[in-house]
Amino acid sequence: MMSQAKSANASKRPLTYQEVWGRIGIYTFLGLLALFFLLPLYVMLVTSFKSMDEVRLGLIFSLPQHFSLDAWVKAWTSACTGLDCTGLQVGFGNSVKILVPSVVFSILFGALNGYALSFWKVKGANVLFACLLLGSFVPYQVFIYPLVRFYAQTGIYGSLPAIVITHIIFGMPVMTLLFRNYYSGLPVELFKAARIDGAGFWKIFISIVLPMSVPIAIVAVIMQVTAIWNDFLLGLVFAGRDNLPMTVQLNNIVNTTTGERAYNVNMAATVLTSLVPLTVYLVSGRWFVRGIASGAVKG
Amino acid sequence: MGAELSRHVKRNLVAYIALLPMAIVVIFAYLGTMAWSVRLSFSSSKLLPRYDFVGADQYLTLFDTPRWLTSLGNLAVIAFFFLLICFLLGTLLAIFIDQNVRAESLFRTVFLYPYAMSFVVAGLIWQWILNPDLGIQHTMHGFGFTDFVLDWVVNSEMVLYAVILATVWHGAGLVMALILAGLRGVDTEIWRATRIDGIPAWRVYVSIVLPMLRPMIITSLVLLSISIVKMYDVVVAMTNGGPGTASEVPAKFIMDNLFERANIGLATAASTVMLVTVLLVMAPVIYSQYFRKSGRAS
Amino acid sequence: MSSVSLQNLEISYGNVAIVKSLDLTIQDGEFLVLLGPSGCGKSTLLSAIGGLVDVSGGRILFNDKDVTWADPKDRGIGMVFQSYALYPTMSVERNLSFGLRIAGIDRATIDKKVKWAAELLQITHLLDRKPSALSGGQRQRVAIGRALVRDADIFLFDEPLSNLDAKLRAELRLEIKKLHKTLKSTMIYVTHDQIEALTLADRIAVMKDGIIQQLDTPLNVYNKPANEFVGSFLGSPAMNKVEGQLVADGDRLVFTAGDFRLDASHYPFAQKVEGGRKAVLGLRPEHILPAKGDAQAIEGKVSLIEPMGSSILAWSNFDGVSLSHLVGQDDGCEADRTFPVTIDVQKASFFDVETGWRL
Amino acid sequence: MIGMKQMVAVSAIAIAAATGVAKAEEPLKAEVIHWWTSGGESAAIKVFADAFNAAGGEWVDNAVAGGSAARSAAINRIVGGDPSTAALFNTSRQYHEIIGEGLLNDIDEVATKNNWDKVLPEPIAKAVKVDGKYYAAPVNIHMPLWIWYSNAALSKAGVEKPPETMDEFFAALDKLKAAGITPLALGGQRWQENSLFSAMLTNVGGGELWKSVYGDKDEAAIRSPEFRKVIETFISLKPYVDQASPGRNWNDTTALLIKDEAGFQVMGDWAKGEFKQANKEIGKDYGCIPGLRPDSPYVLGGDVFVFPKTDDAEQVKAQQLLVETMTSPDVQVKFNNLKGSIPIRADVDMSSLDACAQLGMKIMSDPARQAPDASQMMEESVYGSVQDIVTELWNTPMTVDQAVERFEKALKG
Repeated sequence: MMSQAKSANASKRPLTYQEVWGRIGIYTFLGLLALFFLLPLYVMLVTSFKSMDEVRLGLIFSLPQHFSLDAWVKAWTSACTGLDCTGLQVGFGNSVKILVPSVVFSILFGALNGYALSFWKVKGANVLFACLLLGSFVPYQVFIYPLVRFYAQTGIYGSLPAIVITHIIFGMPVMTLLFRNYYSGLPVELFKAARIDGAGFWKIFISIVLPMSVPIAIVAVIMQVTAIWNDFLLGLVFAGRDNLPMTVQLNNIVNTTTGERAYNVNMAATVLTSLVPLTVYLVSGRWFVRGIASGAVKG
Repeated sequence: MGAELSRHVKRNLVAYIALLPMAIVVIFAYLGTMAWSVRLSFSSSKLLPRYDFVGADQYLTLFDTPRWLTSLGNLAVIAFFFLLICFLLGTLLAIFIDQNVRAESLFRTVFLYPYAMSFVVAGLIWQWILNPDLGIQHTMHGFGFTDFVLDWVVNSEMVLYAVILATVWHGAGLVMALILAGLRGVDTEIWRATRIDGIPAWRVYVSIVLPMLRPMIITSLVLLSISIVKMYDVVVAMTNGGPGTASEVPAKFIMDNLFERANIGLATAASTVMLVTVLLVMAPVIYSQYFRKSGRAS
Repeated sequence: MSSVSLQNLEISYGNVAIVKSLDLTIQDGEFLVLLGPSGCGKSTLLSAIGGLVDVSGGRILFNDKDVTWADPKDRGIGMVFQSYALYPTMSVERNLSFGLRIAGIDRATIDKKVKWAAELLQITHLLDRKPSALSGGQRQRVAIGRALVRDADIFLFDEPLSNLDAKLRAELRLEIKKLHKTLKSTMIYVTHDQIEALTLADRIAVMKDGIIQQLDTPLNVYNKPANEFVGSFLGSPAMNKVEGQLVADGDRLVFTAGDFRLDASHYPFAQKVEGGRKAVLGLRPEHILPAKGDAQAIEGKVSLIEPMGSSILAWSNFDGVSLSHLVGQDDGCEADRTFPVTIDVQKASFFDVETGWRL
Repeated sequence: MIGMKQMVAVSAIAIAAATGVAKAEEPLKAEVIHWWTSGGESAAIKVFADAFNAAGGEWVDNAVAGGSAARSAAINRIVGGDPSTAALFNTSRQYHEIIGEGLLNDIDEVATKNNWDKVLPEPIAKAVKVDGKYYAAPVNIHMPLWIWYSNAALSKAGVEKPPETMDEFFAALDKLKAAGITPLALGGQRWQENSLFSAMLTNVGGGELWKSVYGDKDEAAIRSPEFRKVIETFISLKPYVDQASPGRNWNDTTALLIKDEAGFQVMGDWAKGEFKQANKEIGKDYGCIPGLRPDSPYVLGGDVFVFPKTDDAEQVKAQQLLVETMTSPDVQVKFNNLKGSIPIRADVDMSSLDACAQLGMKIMSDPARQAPDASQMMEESVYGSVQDIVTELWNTPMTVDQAVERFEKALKG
């Protein structure tokens, strides 16, 4: 790219005056924006390491004078939801329980739909897909009541399957879009060759298409982990009492409006709750860009 | 024709079966609930659904409700600025990061991490930072700059921009990732050609590269638009619609009427209006972007 | 081994007819080339033969057995694609054996067949590699190998050499020809490259707009093009075309275009042609020969010469008609000079002005 | 999952059948959905839980922060056919439609036994009684319109004694403003602005206007000069509120009084909890004013538990045991002391209640001053529109005429 060509030259000859200023400009721009983006995280972290006495001083940007992990311990082990004072740890387990099957199945369905849509001729499939895409613009709230009634009738209301199915339903538009676009970038000859080799629908999907989906699957995992882990509303409504996700507990801790607000515990709880998607981003951020570049959004 | 159709179905039977879950989801979960919600918008439902028919009463009430009209206006303002700023900022970030900078992955992570946080967190933390009693203004006053004013969250005139700030912080990284991915896919020969022609870099981006990234741009706009239409959590966490009704949004109006105010009829009328609006705005976009090209042979 | 018969075949996408009521019979062991410009429907037709595209009318018979709606895997075919279409996540060995494994064939047989195909194509040393680690030529060999191991009766080639450079293309062309000689299978080969068509084919089917224009041996297609399209599509340098009139001069027919005249009385007309008929003269450059003192020689003024290595292509003006013709390096043809030639009217073609069909 | 559930159910029956009497000794399980998640609230609900457990039950706690989140969770589970044993609602019309659908069990049996007709204040009884049957168990009475003040702030501004009339109130506000203290602490959230307006309606307009505007939705009352005066007074309070008010939580607002940075706050009696937690004493550090006219109405809000329909005899038993324990006098006193509210029945020992609560109990004993909360007098959708008007009135330059017109439209709607 231009920049690479530029820097290749740069290594051979000294930078011109203009180029030096250009580099300074670039780093200043990126640096300032990085500060802006990091500000909230900074506030969350320093607050979570303060004691309540320090929080009451109201200096949210100052570093903690007495570094303390108490808020974190409290958020994890003993923050209360009503009479239940076991912190976020229970919700963490529940969130994982919801997350894993929801992510796996929503991605599998997305891949399957994308594959069937882009390689197989199914009459009316594109119309269905268009409806699905439009559906993704409708606020969740509209779906909740009928889904409650539906689950109630099938007898799975308030259970793990209910919340997993719900996540599959709401993840389907974007997941299908993602995989469909990725697959339309693959050569159709591959599919033809496999057909001649005698592979059927499932064999092609499992042996050829799925192994080629790694880049886009990473994008899908990142998006779904973020969406499902951060969900509060659906978890609260559908998961049932025994499976309430971590975000519901976070809400209970943060949104309790009586008594003094333990901002340090709130912030620790917030960071703790965001830890899973954050980790996923940190670990696989580079593949995210690569995955998208691999054709996820070629349209 | 009939025989041919059945032969076609038979040959592709497995594909039909495989798409069955999607068909069920679309027909029941999406179309079904939409139809149900449209139906209820013509009823007098309050806390629980009722299946009577009251004509367009709910719609008349809806468009006679100042808060709903405010919500729609706010959504338009948010949509415009959020899309514009998110897009410009995300694109600039991507272009700058693409200049072969050191610590590229660090910058990328910094700009992308807010997307991993929930909207609730985004709203809460920015509410806190912008709160005049606690955040930046308070700190500046502490330094002696007592004339410094940053009161967006408590100022009816500016509160929408506070919401936009928080959402831009949340979403700009996604645009950056998408555009960056697009830039990485641009043919190097294009850069060589423009250098030979002596075209300045900014011109190349504006006139040549960005038009090439059209699919990326559309996808990022579609993803951002989805979050605009559904915008709820961030507003609740940040301003709860206030001061007054200055930062109300349609999804919150629907939610409040659905649950807090036990007014399903009005809520479904509002969501029907949203649905039709989305349909009118998004259908052409979705069609031109994803369906214009004829399907491929298989 | 197998013969292929297409009867009244129709293929369409939506409302667009790609192939229109096509009849074609390919003999057992024949090498048939489908030749035509891109978009003429030849690849679609090949896909239909392979069962990869649903036909909208007509029948496909293999050895008199109706396979119109049979699954691709049940047709006994092997297919090679322009883009190689190798499975990127599998090694060469697994690429070759994939079909056999699906068919549930035992390990020993698979190994034997893979070994045989790999040796035949000289890719034994590549078996453990992934396709991404192969060169273009190697990939295409693997793709051919994948068709080979299937014991196919019919091989379908979809522009298999188009993505290769000229040298490799010639090399693999020869390889395919040898393969056909060894295997004696029926092969159907789609290309837009006339050299491939002429060198490989037993018969060539020239297609345009979903219709076969001519189906004949390479020599006949080249020398006696059935219409103007076939005449100009084949041959490099391209055929000269002159629009004019056939007029009766006594009992002879003479082609005239302005001052240009050519005696057509020795031309083997396929039908009775009356004088005064408008016609297009098709004349290949190599059929306009340097005159060696013949009485019938005509003189042209050379305007431009293009050296082509073994010979020279000259552009000359003959009585107001510009024609390209081949001359030898030593024939002393130079620009801005005159040069005498004779025209072999027996090897020329006349086409109807309206329909373009050969007269 | 379904399979699992059935398996469990089947095996439970099998065990019960095998052991015979074992089932009778099982504690009555009761799952309770509520939104009391803060420290003080948790302590309060623990009183219920302990009492219920002591009476042979097993309290299963299901707390969801946020009233509307908890209520919609409860309603969703009711229509989803998987209801909890009991669910918390406000003393309002929130649950009346569910009763209409036949989705709640009545608790008439316990109510009759305990003579609720006599014991409960009329507005409360009215709120929980539908078609002659009791459908909800009230557990506390909140007066949402107390006026709190900081003693230190007042004396610093030279206010001699807490105001007893509107005029004195405004005089005090002016003095506070002159002294550089925020005169009126307000959390700029819809419901808090609305409390302030209600306080003006009850104190400027009086009990009759309160009932005729919000209760009877009387056109003449809405258009009356008295109601206009209420609106004007409300608007005239704007200059006394600090700039950082919008969006502030009520407890952060109370903290301004605790820190003596503000003079007054209109807030429910739950604010006592904040003062208490900050080790402030009634009388010494802060005080409570029930109203700014001698006959100011005492607005009765509060919380109730409802009991979703179930055919399970064990569950019905659990529900009745819940009602019984939660409304018993001892538990009432203990609970309300922690909750900051006052007991639902007058036949309790008041001695352990704090000064403000005792004052409240005294006023409430006069039926003429009892007034139902606004949410009990209109449907939630109407009340929602009213709240929208109030918040816009506060935050935009709406004229009195426009306000009157909109009130009329919303209330008559």
